[in-house]
Amino acid sequence: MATVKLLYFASLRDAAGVAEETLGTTAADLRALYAELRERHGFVMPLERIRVAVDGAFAKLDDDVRDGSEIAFIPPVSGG
Amino acid sequence: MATVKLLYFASLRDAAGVAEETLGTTAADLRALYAELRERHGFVMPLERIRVAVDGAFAKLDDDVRDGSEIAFIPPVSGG
Amino acid sequence: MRRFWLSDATIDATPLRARLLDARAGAFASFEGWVRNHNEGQSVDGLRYEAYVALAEAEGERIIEEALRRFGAIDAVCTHRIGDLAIGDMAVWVGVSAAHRGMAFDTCRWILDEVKSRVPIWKHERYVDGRSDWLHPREVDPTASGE
Amino acid sequence: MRRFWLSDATIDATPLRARLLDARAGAFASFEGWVRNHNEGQSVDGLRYEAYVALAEAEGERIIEEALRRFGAIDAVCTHRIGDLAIGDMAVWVGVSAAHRGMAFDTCRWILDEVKSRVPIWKHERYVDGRSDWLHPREVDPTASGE
Repeated sequence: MATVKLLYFASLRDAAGVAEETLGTTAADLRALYAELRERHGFVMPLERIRVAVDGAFAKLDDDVRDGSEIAFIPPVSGG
Repeated sequence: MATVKLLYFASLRDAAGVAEETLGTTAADLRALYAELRERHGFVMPLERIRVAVDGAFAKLDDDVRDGSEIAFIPPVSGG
Repeated sequence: MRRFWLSDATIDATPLRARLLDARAGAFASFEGWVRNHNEGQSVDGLRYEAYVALAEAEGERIIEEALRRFGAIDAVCTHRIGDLAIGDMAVWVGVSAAHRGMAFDTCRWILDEVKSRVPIWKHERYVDGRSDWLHPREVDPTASGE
Repeated sequence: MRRFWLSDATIDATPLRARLLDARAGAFASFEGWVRNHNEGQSVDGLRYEAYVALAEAEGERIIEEALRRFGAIDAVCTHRIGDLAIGDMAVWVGVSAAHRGMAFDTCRWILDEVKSRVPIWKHERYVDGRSDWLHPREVDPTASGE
């Protein structure tokens, strides 16, 4: 069981209804964690369109969910 | 016999020693006129590197020398 | 000195350009993204940019360092707005100084393309008809997409 | 209103950019040529630009009209200095507003390349060692040559 802080942006924040939350999870990796969050918040954004960052740096979906980390699932960006 | 006004720029002006002059010429076309001016002023710039303008518009070296026209032989440009 | 940052107030290009003045530079290319009154066939009323600030600024710095190394330009700066913007407001500014013009243009364009595709900033458009939406582009096409 | 002209005094980009503001424009690309302190391995002290003014201004207008037609940008302006310039002075300014960034960059670069190759303006460089020379480039290579 890992306790993580989740950050939500743009349409994911609107769907979650919060900008951040702290959550206990048994997800094996970040991919599984996103699947869990899709259930929890009804996210429609498919995993293929998502990037992930851990503690302020881009990470891989295969990475473990580290206890105490800050995780952001990043929907397609539209700056510029 | 045509009387023309000649304008000189950049290295051609330095070589001619004047910015403009009026000249009587029997040259058949602008190409021949340039040959005449190379003799007259010792221009070293070969014809292949020269463009020509007549009365403020680019012209062709095959064009006739029109009486009363204003002619500029234009060495390679270097603006920008 | 940092070369990329997010700005929550109007961008003033004058001091940014001044930072890039350099006696070795023969070329300066700059780009501004402006909020335009339409996008993909819809009339736009205004928009909001939101960012994951810490990651956006780190990624922006990386892009500029990479660009300077790749193209050999002298220096570059980029800043991107966050918050509410009206039609005509500047959303992003990129400036590049270089010895030659090819380098300046290539670097400027590359930085802009990378910022658009990699930096976690999101645009929320408000339309004239009252609707509004987050933009999550399907795919970034650097030759065709708008600013 | 003319879109290309020669200027015998310092170029101020601010009013030129302001002319191009347009609610339909999402992109603004601009380029400045600066006098740099070296050229082709020689230390440059300063320079002078001379032009065949009437033909240069007519040809410059033609280039901008052609560019707008070719790339579909909204508007463009270019001005080029004549007279004496010091290191760091602006020699040329090109600005383009367009719906999208690709158009803005392409138009800006094309105008600059055409001005360099077609407009009767000549550069007379003074070198630190006291010599000076007219520049009559052998061949214009838009990807490699300096400003």
